[in-house]
Amino acid sequence: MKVFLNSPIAENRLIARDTFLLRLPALELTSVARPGQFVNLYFNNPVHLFPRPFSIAGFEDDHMLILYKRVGKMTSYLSTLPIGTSLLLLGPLGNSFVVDRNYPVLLAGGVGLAPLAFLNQILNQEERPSTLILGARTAEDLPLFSAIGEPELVTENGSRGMTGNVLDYFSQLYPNLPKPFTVYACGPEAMLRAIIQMAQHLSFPVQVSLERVMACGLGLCQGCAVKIKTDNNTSGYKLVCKDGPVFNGMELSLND
Amino acid sequence: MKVFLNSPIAENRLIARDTFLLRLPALELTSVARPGQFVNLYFNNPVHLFPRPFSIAGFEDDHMLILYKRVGKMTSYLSTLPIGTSLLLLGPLGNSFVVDRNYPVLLAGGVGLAPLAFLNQILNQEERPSTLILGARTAEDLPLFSAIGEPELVTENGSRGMTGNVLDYFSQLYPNLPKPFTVYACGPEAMLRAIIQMAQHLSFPVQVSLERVMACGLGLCQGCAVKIKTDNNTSGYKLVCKDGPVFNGMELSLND
Amino acid sequence: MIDLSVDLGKGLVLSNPLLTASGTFGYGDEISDLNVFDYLGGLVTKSITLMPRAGNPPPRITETPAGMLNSIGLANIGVDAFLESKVPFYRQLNKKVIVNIAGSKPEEYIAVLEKLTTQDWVAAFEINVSCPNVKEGGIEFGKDPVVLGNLVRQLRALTGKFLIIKLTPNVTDIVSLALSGQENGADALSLINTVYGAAIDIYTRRPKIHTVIGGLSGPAIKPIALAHLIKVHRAVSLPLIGIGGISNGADVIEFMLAGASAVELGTVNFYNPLAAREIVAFLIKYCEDQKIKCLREIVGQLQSA
Amino acid sequence: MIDLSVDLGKGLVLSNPLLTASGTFGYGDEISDLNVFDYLGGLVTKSITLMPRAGNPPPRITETPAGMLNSIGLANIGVDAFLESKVPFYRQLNKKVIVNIAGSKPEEYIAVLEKLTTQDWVAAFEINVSCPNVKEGGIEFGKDPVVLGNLVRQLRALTGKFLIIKLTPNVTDIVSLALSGQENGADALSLINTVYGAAIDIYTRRPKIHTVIGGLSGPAIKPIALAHLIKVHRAVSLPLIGIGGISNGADVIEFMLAGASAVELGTVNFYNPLAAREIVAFLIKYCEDQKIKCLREIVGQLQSA
Ligand SMILES: Cc1cc2nc3c(=O)[nH]c(=O)nc-3n(C[C@H](O)[C@H](O)[C@H](O)COP(=O)(O)OP(=O)(O)OC[C@H]3O[C@@H](n4cnc5c(N)ncnc54)[C@H](O)[C@@H]3O)c2cc1C
Ligand SMILES: Cc1cc2nc3c(=O)[nH]c(=O)nc-3n(C[C@H](O)[C@H](O)[C@H](O)COP(=O)(O)OP(=O)(O)OC[C@H]3O[C@@H](n4cnc5c(N)ncnc54)[C@H](O)[C@@H]3O)c2cc1C
Ligand SMILES: Cc1cc2nc3c(=O)[nH]c(=O)nc-3n(C[C@H](O)[C@H](O)[C@H](O)COP(=O)(O)O)c2cc1C
Ligand SMILES: Cc1cc2nc3c(=O)[nH]c(=O)nc-3n(C[C@H](O)[C@H](O)[C@H](O)COP(=O)(O)O)c2cc1C
Ligand code: FES
Ligand code: FES
Repeated sequence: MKVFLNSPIAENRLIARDTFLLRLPALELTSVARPGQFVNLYFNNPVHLFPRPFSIAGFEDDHMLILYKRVGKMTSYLSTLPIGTSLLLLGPLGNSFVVDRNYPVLLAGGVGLAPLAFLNQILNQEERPSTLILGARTAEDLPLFSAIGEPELVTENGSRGMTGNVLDYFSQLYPNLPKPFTVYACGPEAMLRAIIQMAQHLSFPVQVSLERVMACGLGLCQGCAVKIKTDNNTSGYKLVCKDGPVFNGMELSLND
Repeated sequence: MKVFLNSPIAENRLIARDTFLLRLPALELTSVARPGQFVNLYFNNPVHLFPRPFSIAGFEDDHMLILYKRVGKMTSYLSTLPIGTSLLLLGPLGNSFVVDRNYPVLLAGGVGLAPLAFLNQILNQEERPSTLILGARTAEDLPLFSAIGEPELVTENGSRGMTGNVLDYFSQLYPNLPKPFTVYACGPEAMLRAIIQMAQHLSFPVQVSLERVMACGLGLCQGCAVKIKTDNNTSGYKLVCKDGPVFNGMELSLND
Repeated sequence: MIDLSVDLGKGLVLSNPLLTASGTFGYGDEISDLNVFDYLGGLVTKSITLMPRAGNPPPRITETPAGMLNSIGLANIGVDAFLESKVPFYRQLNKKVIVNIAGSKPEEYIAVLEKLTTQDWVAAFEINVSCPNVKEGGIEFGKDPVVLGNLVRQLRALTGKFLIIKLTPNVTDIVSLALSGQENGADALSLINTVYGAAIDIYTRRPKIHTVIGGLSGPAIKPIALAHLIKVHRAVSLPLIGIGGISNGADVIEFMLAGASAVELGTVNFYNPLAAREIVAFLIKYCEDQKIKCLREIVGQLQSA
Repeated sequence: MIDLSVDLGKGLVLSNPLLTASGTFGYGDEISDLNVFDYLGGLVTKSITLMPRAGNPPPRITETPAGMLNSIGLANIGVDAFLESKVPFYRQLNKKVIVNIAGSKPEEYIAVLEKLTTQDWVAAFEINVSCPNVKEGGIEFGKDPVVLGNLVRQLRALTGKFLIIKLTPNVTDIVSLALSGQENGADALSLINTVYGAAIDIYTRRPKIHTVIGGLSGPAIKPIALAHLIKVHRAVSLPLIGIGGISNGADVIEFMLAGASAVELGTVNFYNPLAAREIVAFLIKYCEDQKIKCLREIVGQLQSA
């Protein structure tokens, strides 16, 4: 059941370079939202029409968390809004991670942490051990906030945690990870492509959360298509907003 | 010489129903602007493109006054801007009242007071006696502010000053006005049409300040055309932004 | 009580003038939990083709100033799957359902129409003629009055149901196409479909949608839609359905004054899924303020300047 | 040092790609005190006709979402007064001056051209073919390839000066018109002129511009202009001048990637009279960031998706 909410901002705080944590009262979503799902924010801007989709990054005291990066017009605008400003949102939208019985390994690139933070929160609540690797370019880019506990950190310039990227760290941990494990990943598309390739070689299951420009977020426009593998050589597409944003890595054809 | 100014709002105050007085530092305009001229305010709004023209309502301590009424999108937006907000403006634009040696009678309908307030200010500085009649629907609609001195007031419902409209009051004063006089008028177009008609009958000079939707305010687009009387029956137009906004009442053909 | 109902003739009466525009509301069942149907006079399905279509490669959409571009490529499940999976939903809907049909050969339109014309829940067909006609060497059905006329005549012969022809604005003379639709038996015309447009990413130097040129929709095209509507209204006597950039109640009134008996809401469904509710409230208030008892009285009441 | 100059061929080199669009910058002398010329490659005059024209009755303009409608009606002082009063200004300007010519009979275009072709300060002519051709029963010169071709051929025969044909977007097939211009001797094509549009006041029920249907311009039409430009660029080899909704430097790059050798700034002159200055700054920064030495290298460099 999707709901529209007019939610006054409770917190809108810079937590890393260009990266903000938003807290919104969202009692109606607490019990229904699942990790991987997202919400649409409606800005009612007459030039930039599309609502903007953001993953649910977890819940704290009936408040929903959104972790967002300032990348363009609406996220810049959002970053200026003071506490109390009402935001119109619709959610929960999309599908969610399918948590199996394997050991969960969560790979987060930058602000891609958002859906995995929520997933990890649920795993923690269920007292299931997990490994969360969070990578960013530098220490200043690491979007750390209390709800995510103690992730393994990795930065490209080594300014915090291990030096390298999420995949490097994962490869290093790989031999010692409890088997069988399942990877849940979200981050830059190059990272997702790499982990899927690795999963194909080493035969472990991987679920990735994708981003695409969306016009509706509801399956109405067919705009957010992503190519999937088909048996014969025909084109097949799925909708990131409705069939996703979480996909089994094996079904995707991300190179085109 | 027109100048662009980025001017921080010094005051933006409700002075009558939906009517605001704006004070802007505008040293560069003080010495050059003449009564009747206007400025363009640029709102940089990507949906409502046109700049908005406002008459200069006078000067106080190197600050320019603008008297505006909240009638639509941009004036509503303007009315919400706090002190200190920078406004981009261009001016002075257009022509001005041509003050002759006749006794000056100033007729102002509502916010049409703006250019006449400035004119009266100049007349006062020159210590020339004048009569300023200001009319509005009710007492709450009268845009009174200190710089205009003591106008004769008239309201349609009689809640302040005489009961009736500006023309009623003018007709009543007419026999006792010093002759010859010249009328300078600004207000609703019906009022302007009426005073022009009266001027034709009674043969006194009248100058009116007109408003038209403007795209440029600079004579570039030819959008602000107003019909003028021509000898033969051909169409003739003048531009309110460049040939006006002040016109000799006799040259206008306001009915179409 | 204000009467918002509109009459498109031949028995097609809508409880209010608001329809959804094809391709902007899916099949209708996607957001059935948002209760928007209460505020709609009916819905138009996405374009249905004979065979399922995967659609164009991504990217398929991008924002433009006060508008958007799309190149969905008529992605749809095909008429057979449509009949198999969607009928129960439409049957229980209690709203007029208009099925939009597309094809690249007259035979395709005909085959889809034949499969659907016997369905009692179908209130009308809307024919999307903005698809390249493979038989005529690529020119769209909607761009040549003769090609369009042939198609309309064939469809007319096959169905007694209400037949709407949806016109494209990308033509020199929309009136010739409107007249062709009228002369060949259409019951109503709807207009406009999207306007050709493009957008480029200046850093990657690539087009923002894969097909380079796509269809522009949204508030940006509202004046274009109104101009076409006014021209067509002057020239034909058929009921018209206005489409293009409608965002709010004032826009609906504008289209009705210009000659539209009903309107379709398109891109607005994306940025304001509750638009219909707000529009209905505005229409009632407008009628009250203007002392109008039946909204349909205003259709075509544009005065001269 | 970044080289912003562009070459339109036949010796027409502009110091940067920015021209003013006809009808949006008056004759050029209106705002000579604002120092915008420093940032322009040249200017295009408002359309000049044989006889003075008063223009259409007001209202002539209105805002639309991210755009505007106009129905100025080619108000201008006529070629004789133009020659009498404006020449001294153009002579001292030290910028390329392109005179835009309009008419409703070929003879009118010819007469204006003949009066101006001997003027040394005229860098080029831009022919506005969006006027109804009274001889051909009202259809615009710019809508029929044969009518357009005849006009271009006659003008070509009369002038050695650079000849630009300005295309209208209100046609089914802009490429056929572009080709007609090319085959009949044009030196360049500029596009687009305004798109037909309308707007209605829902309270007075009157059109917001007197002629009911006017020309839509501004950011709203930018995607439309780009689509036409891309189509024409694929089909012709002439240099192209891009017009339509350009607001900022990024827009200029978009048009150049799509195939424009130069661009015209139109409606933006109204809402941002300092646009040219900001655009030049952006162009330089873009070239620096992208390691481009000569801006003109990017013309037509749109990649496939
Ligand atoms: C399912 C989903 C979940 C997401 N979750 C998060 C999140 O938790 N945190 C976060 O910071 N970002 C998230 N994003 C990305 C976020 O939606 C975009 O960064 C945001 O829409 C950019 O808006 P803008 O106006 O600031 O950028 P713009 O100025 O519009 O453009 C900047 C960039 O953002 C991309 N973008 C623009 N509009 C959209 C759109 N509607 N959908 C996707 N990308 C777009 C463009 O491709 C462009 O490269 C998510 C995207 C999706 C699809
Ligand atoms: C020379 C001149 C001097 C003016 N001086 C004053 C003044 O001193 N004080 C004052 O309150 N108003 C003045 N006006 C009118 C003022 O410009 C409009 O009220 C204002 O532009 C409305 O903007 P908006 O966005 O709030 O209204 P909108 O939402 O755009 O429309 C509301 C109404 O304002 C009118 N309007 C819209 N745009 C313009 C425009 N560019 N020019 C003229 N009218 C427009 C429309 O016809 C409409 O009826 C003047 C107008 C002119 C031409
Ligand atoms: C994403 C999208 C998909 C569309 N798909 C179709 C379609 O399948 N068939 C059709 O006839 N029109 C289609 N259209 C056109 C719309 O029905 C409508 O004519 C157009 O968008 C103009 O209306 P608007 O500005 O209100 O969106 C589509 C439009 C959009 C934006
Ligand atoms: C107010 C106005 C007047 C115009 N007058 C002319 C004209 O006289 N001749 C002409 O060829 N184009 C004329 N145009 C069209 C512009 O030159 C330009 O092609 C069009 O506005 C699109 O560009 P823009 O979106 O940047 O404004 C006019 C446009 C406007 C807005
Ligand atoms: S964003 Fe519209 S279908 Fe996915
Ligand atoms: S507003 Fe442009 S000429 Fe007057």
